[in-house]
Amino acid sequence: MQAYAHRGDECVVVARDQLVAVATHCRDEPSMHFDMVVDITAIDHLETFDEFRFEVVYHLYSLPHKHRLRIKVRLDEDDVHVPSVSGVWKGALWTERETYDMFGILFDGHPDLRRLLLYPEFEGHPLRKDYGFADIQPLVPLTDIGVPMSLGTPFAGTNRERGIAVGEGTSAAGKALIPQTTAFKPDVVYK
Amino acid sequence: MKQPLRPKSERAKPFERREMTFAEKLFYPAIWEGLKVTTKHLVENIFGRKHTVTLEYPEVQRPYPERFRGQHRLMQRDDGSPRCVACMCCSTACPSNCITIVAGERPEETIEKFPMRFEIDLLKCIYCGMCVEACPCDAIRMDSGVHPKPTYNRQAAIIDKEGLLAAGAKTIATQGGTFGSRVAGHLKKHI
Amino acid sequence: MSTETVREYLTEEEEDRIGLHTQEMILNMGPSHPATHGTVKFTLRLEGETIRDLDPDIGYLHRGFEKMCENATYTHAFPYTDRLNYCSPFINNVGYALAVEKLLGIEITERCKYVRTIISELHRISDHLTCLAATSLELGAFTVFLYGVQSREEIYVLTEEICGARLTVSYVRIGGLTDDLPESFADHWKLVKRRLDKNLYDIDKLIGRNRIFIDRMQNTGILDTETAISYGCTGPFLRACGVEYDVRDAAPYLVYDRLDWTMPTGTRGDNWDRFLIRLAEIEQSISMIDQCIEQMPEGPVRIDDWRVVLPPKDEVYNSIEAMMAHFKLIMEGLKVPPGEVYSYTEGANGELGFFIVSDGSGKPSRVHVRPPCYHLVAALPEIMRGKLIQDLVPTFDTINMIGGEIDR
Amino acid sequence: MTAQVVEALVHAAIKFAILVPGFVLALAALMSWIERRQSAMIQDRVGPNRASIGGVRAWGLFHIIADTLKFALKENIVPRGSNPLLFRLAPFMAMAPALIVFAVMPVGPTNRWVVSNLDVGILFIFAIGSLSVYGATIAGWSSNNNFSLLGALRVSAQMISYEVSLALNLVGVFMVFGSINLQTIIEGQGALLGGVLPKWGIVVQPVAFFLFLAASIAETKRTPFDAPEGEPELVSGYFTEYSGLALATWFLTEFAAVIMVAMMATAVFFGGWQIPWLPPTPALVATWWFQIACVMAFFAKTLFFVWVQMQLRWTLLRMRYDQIMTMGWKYILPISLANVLVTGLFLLLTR
Repeated sequence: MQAYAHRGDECVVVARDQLVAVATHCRDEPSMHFDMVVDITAIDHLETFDEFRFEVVYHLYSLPHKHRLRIKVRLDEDDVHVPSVSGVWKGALWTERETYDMFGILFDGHPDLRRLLLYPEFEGHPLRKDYGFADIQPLVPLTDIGVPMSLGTPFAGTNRERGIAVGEGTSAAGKALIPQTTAFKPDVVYK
Repeated sequence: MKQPLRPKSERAKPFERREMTFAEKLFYPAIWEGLKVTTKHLVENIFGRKHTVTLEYPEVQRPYPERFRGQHRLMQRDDGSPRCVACMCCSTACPSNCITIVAGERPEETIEKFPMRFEIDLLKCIYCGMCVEACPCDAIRMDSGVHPKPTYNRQAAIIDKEGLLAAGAKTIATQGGTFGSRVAGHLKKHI
Repeated sequence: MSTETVREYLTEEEEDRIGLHTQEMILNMGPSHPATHGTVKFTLRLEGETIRDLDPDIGYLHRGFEKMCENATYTHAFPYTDRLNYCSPFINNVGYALAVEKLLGIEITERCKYVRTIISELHRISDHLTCLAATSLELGAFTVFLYGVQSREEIYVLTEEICGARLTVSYVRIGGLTDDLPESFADHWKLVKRRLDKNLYDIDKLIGRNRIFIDRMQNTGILDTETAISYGCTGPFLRACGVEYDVRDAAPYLVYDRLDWTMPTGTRGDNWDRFLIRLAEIEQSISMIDQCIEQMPEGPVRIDDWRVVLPPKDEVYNSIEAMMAHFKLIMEGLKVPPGEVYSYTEGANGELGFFIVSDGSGKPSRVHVRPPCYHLVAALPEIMRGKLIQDLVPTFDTINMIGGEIDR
Repeated sequence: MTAQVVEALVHAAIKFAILVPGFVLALAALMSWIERRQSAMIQDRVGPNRASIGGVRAWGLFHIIADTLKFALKENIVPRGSNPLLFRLAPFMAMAPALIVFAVMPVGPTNRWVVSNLDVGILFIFAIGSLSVYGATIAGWSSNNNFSLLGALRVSAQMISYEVSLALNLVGVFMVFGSINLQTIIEGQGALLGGVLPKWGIVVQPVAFFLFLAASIAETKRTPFDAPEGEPELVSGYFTEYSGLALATWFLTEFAAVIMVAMMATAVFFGGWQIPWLPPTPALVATWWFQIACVMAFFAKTLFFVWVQMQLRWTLLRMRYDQIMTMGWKYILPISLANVLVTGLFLLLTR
């Protein structure tokens, strides 16, 4: 666990297996009382760091205490699973879906992990750094209209998803070509 | 979780929800009030068009304000050649990459570069005004007061150097770092 | 007349018992449907007129805002932010600029703060008017809609006078604005205000105490406070639930702490509360703009730092230092120190957040926007389950989903 | 005998042919223009005024011709999976009853001015008018569209519910005038109450008039009772899938219904062809100019009610479907029953 602050935003990096415990604690501890997950997103650090690739970022806000916290979980490129916090805050339902859609990060325990903004046939995950700016998607064949959705089952759990392309197109050579940039120095580092 | 903790604010002012009075519950008084408003508008618009806000467009046109970002124009030097020195600032600053410049060389002159081609694709242009902001020699402006007009084909939406220059005019902006140039600070950007 | 429309549907055993067998109907509302202004698809599972389940399918206006920002300089993102919430582009401009400025650690000038507040509030009025007008339109009151958008039109004309465009404003820059407010602003604003007053009076006469309208709005679209907070709902939606939360009040930015304003809150969290809150906020915004115009100091609207803002034009024309700064800024983009920042402002629908990660180059490494109505639409299935299909219309309208913002 | 029947039929046919295309359909076409211009004026717009013949715009009146042409030239699409026969038949099933009801409407003082002066006049209107609901329901069902189906369900429920209230509202009037023949009712309204006030239906039955207005607007499915075609949720309800002239037929049906409601209100509550304070003595009725004046009065009143309905349409908003039903069954129906009771008591006591 690592904690720092930058420009007044406090940030905590937690281990993946402790995420739900930390989240529940943040919500239930009266002195913290983070009753709202403002946002969940991810960062692809393909160009910057070698030791991990993705960071899943949770922004929490406490309405009564008016304070904010950022929680980060670091993930390696070939194991993009993270436990879902949708059981802790319902706001995570869609934001996690979107993060999955955009980065291909799998949220274990999410009740309805489908693509949100993109269509189910979309190949790849566009906000990954190895997805090119001008990449073109294959044409989706026209599906017959009039195929009824299966009655009885809720919308969750439709197996319309394709396999997830993990780490496709990344290579050591590609990393070496990326120019070195100055490292990020937080304002405060909590020990 | 179920703590009745709520943020408190000095500013907050809950408003009272007025229950419907008996007269309001009868529908008709409120309908009568509404009919009075619409009938007033109807009568006053038929006899004198008191409230009418619609402009009958091609015949009546609203004047554009001074800052209106309309179609581009290229400003001219005293001899009628473009002020542009093909520095590529505008095409770099353009978020939609709609400006194409091909620079030419003028070896005998003090100003060495000039645009051989200067084309703006109005279909790509988003009229954000960043090219004007980026121009270091007051060569491109968007103050022509002409809004983009529809065309029958895509080629016609690309205006070339001649078209841009034809809309342009001479500018009084001095340039070149002559002695006492700091005094020229009072010169306005617009003529 | 019954006001409570919650109806529990029968289980299969109960259907068997009373010998009544019904079949569910799948109804695809959207993507091109009169109620889904913006483009969104609702897949409804209906039992008669009752909604059993609802799946909002968003993304029809997805244009890759975040990916585009990663491939553009910091300044290039302003036209993109215009198109986020197209009812209030100024607020998006301001929100994004504040985020980058927070990352840069710079302080903007006083006058710029006031101008930004004015334009934010101006477009908050415009956004709220759009929402109110659209709500009435969807309930069949076309006249009210047109009175509402008449006033909005006036605001657009004023916007055009400020920045040269009606909708795609691109007015704010990092470290300031493209230009100061025009001199005629205060006078023009008075005209807009008069028109607004007149139209709001007419609207109030038409629907304010009309029982048909009140019946449609009251006790529909209720979400209880705990669930609303859990979903991350903010803005008028949360305030209608009685939660006193407004970013302008909880974490004042710009000059909101120097202005005298109140935060209207509701009690029940239904559509009627949201409608009234928006009306009350229009009034508050009008008073805020008036106060800002009074308090506004003279001075520059851009900071004096050529590493962040473009130098003045005559300097560029005539001095080599300014010319070089100009070229550096245009060609390489604004250099932002590495770091990450989450900045939040009060958009018209709630907390508008920008999460920006910089790697020190001229282009942001990651820009993420937290659109306020995203979380509200996420809560829509929860609100609408077990309600009538016709209640979906005003609920969806008072949520005020903006396609450009939610789909990014 | 047969010759008389044939002659009566021919007479009726000629009158009907004059009344319906000459007045109803012409007014319905005009209403498409009135509705748009009136709404434009209410809403501070200008409205359609561009269609011109030889540079003459005539306040946009030529839009009627332009619209008709446009509708006629559009393709009549029959959606896949629909029942083509019923789909094509439905608009006419709705339109025919809406036009037939005009046959019993007396527009002038003598029998010359009514196509068929039936003794059961007003019952005929209800009996035939309520057949319109089949057209709408079949249209919605045969379209193979869920929106249309929902609209059809709503329209059938709503029209059948308000039929009852509509009829009950008029019962009070029948009791006062002692007849259900429209001509008799109108003649009864020629008297003066206390020598000053015309004994119009609205004077003797004010409650019934306001309820009648609400119920009859519900019958025509216009705002605030237009949940069956509620645009935001059901697109256009039962006629979502129609296009071209079939769609125009639906509009025509709606406008014919509006005119019918206006005529009913005129005949039953506003004295029909009676000119106020000018009692129709037999000598006067015999003169042609008085008859013409009466007909003009009738049409003027009808136009006024058409205008009122238009104005209401652009003032009000839409009720929710369950609220419409609640209003019909729990409010309008009991109040009209009470109205009948009170009227009966009053008549009993004063007689």
